[in-house]
Amino acid sequence: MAFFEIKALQKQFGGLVAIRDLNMSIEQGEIVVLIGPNGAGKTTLFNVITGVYVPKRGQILFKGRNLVGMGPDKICRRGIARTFQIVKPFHTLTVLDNTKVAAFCRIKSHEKATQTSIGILQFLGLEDKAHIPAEHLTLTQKKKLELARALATQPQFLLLDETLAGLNATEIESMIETVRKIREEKGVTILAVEHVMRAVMKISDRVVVIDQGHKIAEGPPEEVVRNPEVIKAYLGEEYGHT
Amino acid sequence: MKTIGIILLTFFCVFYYGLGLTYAQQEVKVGVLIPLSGGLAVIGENLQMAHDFAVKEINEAGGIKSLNGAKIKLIYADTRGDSKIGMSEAERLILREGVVAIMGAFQSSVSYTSTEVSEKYQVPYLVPNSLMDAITERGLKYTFRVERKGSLWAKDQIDFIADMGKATGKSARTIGVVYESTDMGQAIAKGIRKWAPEKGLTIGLDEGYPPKTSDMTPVVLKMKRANLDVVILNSYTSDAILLIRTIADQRVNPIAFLGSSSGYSDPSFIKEVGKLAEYFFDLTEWTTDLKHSPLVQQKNAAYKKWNKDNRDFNGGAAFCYASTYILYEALEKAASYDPKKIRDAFATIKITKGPAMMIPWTPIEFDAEGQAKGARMLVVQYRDGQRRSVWPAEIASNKPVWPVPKWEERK
Amino acid sequence: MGGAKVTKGRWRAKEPSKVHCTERYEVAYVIGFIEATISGILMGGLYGFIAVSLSLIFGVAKIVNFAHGALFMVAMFLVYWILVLLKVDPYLSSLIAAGFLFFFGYFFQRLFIEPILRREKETAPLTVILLTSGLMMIIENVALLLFGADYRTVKTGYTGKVWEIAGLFIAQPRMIGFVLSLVLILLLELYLRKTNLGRAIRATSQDREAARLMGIDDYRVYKITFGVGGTMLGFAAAFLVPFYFVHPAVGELFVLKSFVIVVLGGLGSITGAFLAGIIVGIIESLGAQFINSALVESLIFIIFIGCLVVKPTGLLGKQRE
Amino acid sequence: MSWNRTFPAVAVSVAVLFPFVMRDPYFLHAAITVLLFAFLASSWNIIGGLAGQHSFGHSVFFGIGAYVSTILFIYWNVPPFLGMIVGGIIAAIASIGIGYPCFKLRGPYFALSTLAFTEIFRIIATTTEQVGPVDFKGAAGILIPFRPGNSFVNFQFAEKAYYYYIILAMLILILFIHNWIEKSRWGLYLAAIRDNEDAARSIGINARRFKILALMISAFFGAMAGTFYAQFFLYIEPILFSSALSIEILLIAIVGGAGTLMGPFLGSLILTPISELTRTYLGGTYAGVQLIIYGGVLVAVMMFAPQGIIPPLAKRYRKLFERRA
Repeated sequence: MAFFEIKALQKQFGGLVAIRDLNMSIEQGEIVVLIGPNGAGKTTLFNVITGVYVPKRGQILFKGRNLVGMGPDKICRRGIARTFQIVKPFHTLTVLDNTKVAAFCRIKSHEKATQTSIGILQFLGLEDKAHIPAEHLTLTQKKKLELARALATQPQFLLLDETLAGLNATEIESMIETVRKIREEKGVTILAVEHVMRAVMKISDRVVVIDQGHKIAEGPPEEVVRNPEVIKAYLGEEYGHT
Repeated sequence: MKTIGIILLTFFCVFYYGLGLTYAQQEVKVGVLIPLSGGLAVIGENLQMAHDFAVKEINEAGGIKSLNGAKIKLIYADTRGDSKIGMSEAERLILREGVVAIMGAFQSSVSYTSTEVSEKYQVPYLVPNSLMDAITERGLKYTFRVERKGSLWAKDQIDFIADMGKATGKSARTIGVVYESTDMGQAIAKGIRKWAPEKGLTIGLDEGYPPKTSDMTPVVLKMKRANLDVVILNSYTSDAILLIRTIADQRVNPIAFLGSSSGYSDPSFIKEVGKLAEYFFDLTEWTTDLKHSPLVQQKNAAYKKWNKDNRDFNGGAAFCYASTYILYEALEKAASYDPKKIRDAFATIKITKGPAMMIPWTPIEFDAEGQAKGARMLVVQYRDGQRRSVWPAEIASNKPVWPVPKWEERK
Repeated sequence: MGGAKVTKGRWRAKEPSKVHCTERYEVAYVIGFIEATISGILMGGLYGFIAVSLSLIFGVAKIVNFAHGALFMVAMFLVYWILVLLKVDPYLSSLIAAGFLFFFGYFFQRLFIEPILRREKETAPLTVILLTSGLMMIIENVALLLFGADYRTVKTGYTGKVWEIAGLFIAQPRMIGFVLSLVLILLLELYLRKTNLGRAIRATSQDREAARLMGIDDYRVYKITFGVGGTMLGFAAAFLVPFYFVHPAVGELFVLKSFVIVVLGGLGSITGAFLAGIIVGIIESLGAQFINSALVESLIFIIFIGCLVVKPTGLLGKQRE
Repeated sequence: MSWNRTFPAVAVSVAVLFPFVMRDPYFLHAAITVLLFAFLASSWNIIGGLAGQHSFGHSVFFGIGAYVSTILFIYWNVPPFLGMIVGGIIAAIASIGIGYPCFKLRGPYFALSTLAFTEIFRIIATTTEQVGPVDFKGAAGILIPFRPGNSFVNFQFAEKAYYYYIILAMLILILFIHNWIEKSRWGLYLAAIRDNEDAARSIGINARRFKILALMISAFFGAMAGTFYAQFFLYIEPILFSSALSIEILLIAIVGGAGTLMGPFLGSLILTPISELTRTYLGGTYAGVQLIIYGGVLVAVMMFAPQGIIPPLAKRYRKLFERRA
C-alpha cells in the first residue's frame, strides 16, 4: 500500500468547492511539489491533510491509517509535520524554546530536547540566534524557524507551505540544499507547495498540478511544464493551444 | 520690629488658649454604618438626615449632661450595601476612628456581619432597622436591635389579614408572597410560610424574583393567574415602582396589596408612583399620624421644617431618630466613654419618656439577647399620597378601606 | 375558547356555579399563556432594540463594550431632561435625543476606543472589556454625583394607559415602543444595505483588512458605527422612559442581557438581535409562569453558553468558516 | 535573569517582617487583603497569564472554595484546612465542566461565556436555600460560627498576624508553583498555546487538554483563596460569584503584568490599597467617588500600559542586561 494516499477527497465552504474529488499518492522518500494558480486549493488541501479542516468526503491514508477526523496534534504525533504559509512563530519564546517545545513531541527530558533542538538549529544555520525571542527575527529567519520546529517533531512526512516565498536567489539555493539534505540525512518524505518554478524544477521528483481543487496533471517536472492543460490553467485560455 | 513680634506672640497665645478651651469639652464619637452609594443610596441618605437631626437636637440641648456636656459626633461609613465592606468599615470605625458605639447598617446582611466585628472588639452596636431574626439570636452581648424580627413581621401581616377578614366580613382564603430574592425578602417569605397556615390561609403563590429584574410583567402575570385574595409584596425601591405600575397596567385586582416597608415606604416611591399607590397597605414600624403620643406629630413637624426638602419621617428614618435618643439615654446612664459601660447601660436601660417615645411601644428595653421587648408593627394605607395608620386599632387613627376598589373603578 | 363568558377584569367568572369548573380553569390558563407570550414579545422586542446598537458595535468593530449599559443610562437621562424641561411628546423627544447621542457615540469611540484600535491590530478582548468596565464605573458614578440616587419616572400622555383586547391588557407605551423599534430596525437594515456608508460598515465588519484595501477608512467607519449605535440607544431610551424609571444604575439591568441577545442573534446582524430579543423575552415571560423567575434568568445564560458552543455565529448568523 | 530573583527575595523578606513593624490591626487587615488579592490574581495568572486564556470566571472557583469549606466545617465539623483541599478538588472538577465548552471558543466569545458562568453560579447560590441537611441560606449568606482564641483546627485566630502568615505562605507556594510550571515542559506548552494555538496544535500539543489542566490548577488555588476569605471574614454570600470580582482579579493581574511571576503581587500592591484607601477616606462623604477613581485607574492602565507594569520594566532591564552580556 502507498506511503501516503488521498482518495476521492471533497471539501467545500458553503457553495464554493475548494477540493473536488482529488486522488493522489506519494511514495516513501519522494519530494513531490504541488503547483497551481492562486486559489486552486493548495493551502486548503494542506489544512485538510493536517486536520485543520474536516473534509466532506474522501479518505487520507498515511501508512494505511485514515487521518480524517483526527485533530492536528494527533496527526503530528503520527509523524506528519507542516510549516505555515503565513509564519506563526511563538513570538514571546526564544528560537531555542520554539524548537524545544516542538521537540517535546517525541522527547520528554529537557537536556535531550535541548540537544536535539541545537542540532536542528545548527543544521539550519540558526544556532547563533538561539537565545533571541522569535519576534526579533527577520522573515527568512522566521521561515527557517518554522522548518526547525517542524523537524523537531521528527516527522516521517513533511508538508512545506511556500517555504521559498519571499526569499532572494542565494537564500533559495541554500533552502533547496537544505530540503534535499532533509530527505537524504533524515529520510523524510516531502510534499511542498511552491510558486518559484526554477526551484520546483530543481528539487522535485514529481509535480502534481491542481486547478479549481482538482488534479489536472502529474509527473516529472519537465513533462508537466509542457502539458497544455497546465499552461492553460496558469496563463489563461488563449495560451493553452500551442 | 520687636513690637510687631510681641503683638504677634500674644496673639498666638490667646488664640491657642482660646482653642484649648473649646477643645476641653470632650466629644463622644459614634459610628454610623449605612449604604451611601449603589442602589440603596437614596434610602441611606434618608436615614442619615434623621440621625443628623437627632444629634443636632441633643447637642443644642447641651449634649451628654453626665459627661459635662460632651457633644455627640457622628462618623458615617458607606457600606455600599456590601456585607464585606460593612465588616471592614465597622473595624475601621472602631480601630481608627475610636468610636464608643455604632448604629446602623439598614440591610440585614450588612448588620448581620458588622455586628460580629463589634462583638469581637466589644463595642455596643445599636441596630435601628434590620429585621433578619439571626441578628439577635446568636447570643451576642454587644448587639441591640430596635426593629421587630423579620419572621414576626410576617406574623403581624397574617394577623392583620385575619383581623381585616373578621372586621369587614370579606376574609381572604388564598394569599401570595412575591419578594425580591434578597436576605430581607427571604426572611419575610419564610415567616409567611410559617404563620399563614396557623390562620387557615393557603399560599397560592410563593415567588422570589432576582434583584435587578428588568421587567416585572412575567411575575405580575403569574400573580394574576394565581387568583389571590391578598398579595404580600417585598421589594426595594426600583422593583416596587416597576411592580406597582405593571400591576396597574395588567389590572390585577385582589382584595388588597400588602407591602413590607423598605421600597414601599421610600419617599421617592410615593413621589414617582403617585396615585397608583392609592389604597396600598404597607406594614411599617412607624407613621406620622400615630395617636399613642403627641411627640410623633411634634418631632415630625420639627424635622420637616429642618430638612431642606421638607420630608416627613418614614418608618426607617423615625427609628433612626428614636434610636439616636436611645443611644443618648444610654450614654447619660453610663456616664462614661468606656464601650463596656455603655453596653451595660443599653442592657439595663428602661426608657419611658423623652423623644425616643415616638416609637409606638413603651417602655423601651432590651432582652438578654439584645432584642427590643414589646417591639410591634403597624399597618398603614396610602390615602391620597399620605400613609394613614389603620391597624392595630389601639394606635391607629383611621378606618381601613378593605376590600380595595378595582383598578377600572378608580378615577 | 369554549363558550364561557370571560368577564372583564376579574379573572373569575361571575357565577362560578354556572360555568363548568374545568372549563373556567382552562380558559384562564390559556389566556394566561397568550398574555405571557404577548408581553414577552413586546418587552423582548425592546430588549432586542437596546441590544441592536451593541450588535452593531460588537459586530463591526469586535468591541466588547461593557459601557453599553452606562451609555443607555445617559440616553435615558437625556430623554428624561428633554421631557421634563421641554415637555415634548416622548416619541418626538427621541429625535432630539438620537441626534445628541450620535455625537456622544462618535466621540466615545474617538476618545477611548480608537487609540487602542490604532495600537493593536486586533484588539485583545481583555483590554477593551477592562477599559469599557472602567468607563462604565466612571459614567455611572458621575451620574450618581450629578443626579443623586433617586429613582425618577416621567408622567407622559401614554404612561399607565392600557389597551384592552379580548380581555388581554396591553400597556400602550410598550406596544408603541415595540412597533417603532420594528420600524427603526427595518430602516437601519435598509440603511446598511442601500447606502454606500452602510455597505462600508458591513464590509469592515466582515474583513477589516480587505475593507481598508478597498479604500475604506475603517476608523471613520467605526466612529460612525458608534454614532449610529448611539442614535439607536437614543430611540430605545425614548421608548422606555414612558413606562420605566431612570436611575444611574439602570444600565446594569440590560448589559449582560444585551450580550446574550447579540450572540444569540448572530454578531452584527440587526434583525438577528431583534428576533433574539423577542425569543429571550418570551422565554423570560413564559418560563416564569412555570418555574421560579430566578431560575429562568440562569436558564437564559445556559442557553447563551449552549448557543456559543454549538453555533458561535448565533441562531441566525451565517456559518462562516 | 537576576531581576526575577532579586525582586521576589526582597519582597518576601519585607513581607515576613511587616507584622512586627506594623502593630495597627487595621493596616494589617489591609495588608492581608493585598496578599489575598495577590494570591487570587496569581492563581488566575496560571490560566490567564501562562496559557493566555483570559477567563472571566475566576470568581466561580473562589465562591466554590468558600462555600465547600464552610459547609463542611458547619455541618460535618471538617477542619477548614481539610475543607480547603476538598473545595479545591471540587472546584477543579467544576473547572472541567466550565472549561470544556468555553475552550471551544476564542477571543470575546470565550470571555463572555466564562462571564456567563459566574452569573449562573451566583443565581443558583442566591436561590438555593435548603438542600437535604444543608441550609445554604440563599441570599442571606452563611456566617461561620465564631470560635474564640487561636486554633489551626478551626482556622480562626484572634490576632491577625496568624492570618497574615498563612496567606503569605499560600502566596509563596503559588509563586513557586507558577515558577515551576513556567520552567517545566507544561510551561512551554502553555506559552506556545498562548502565542499561537494553531501553531501549537500543529506541533503535537493537545491544546484543549493542556488549557483544561491549567484551568484545573488555577481553579484549585482559586478555591483555596475562597476558603481563606471565608475563615478571615467569617461570612460568605452569593455575591462571591459576581462577575465584578472576576474583573477585579483580572485587573490586578493585568496591571501588574499577566504571565509574569511577580506581576499579580505588584498589581495587588498598587490597586488594592487604592480601593481600600479611597473607600475609607472618601466613601463616607462623597458617595461613589472612590468608584470614579477606581474606574479612572482602570481606563488609564488600559489606555497607556495594557501589558501591565512589569513587562516594560523587564524589557528595559533585559535590554540593559543584554547589552552588558
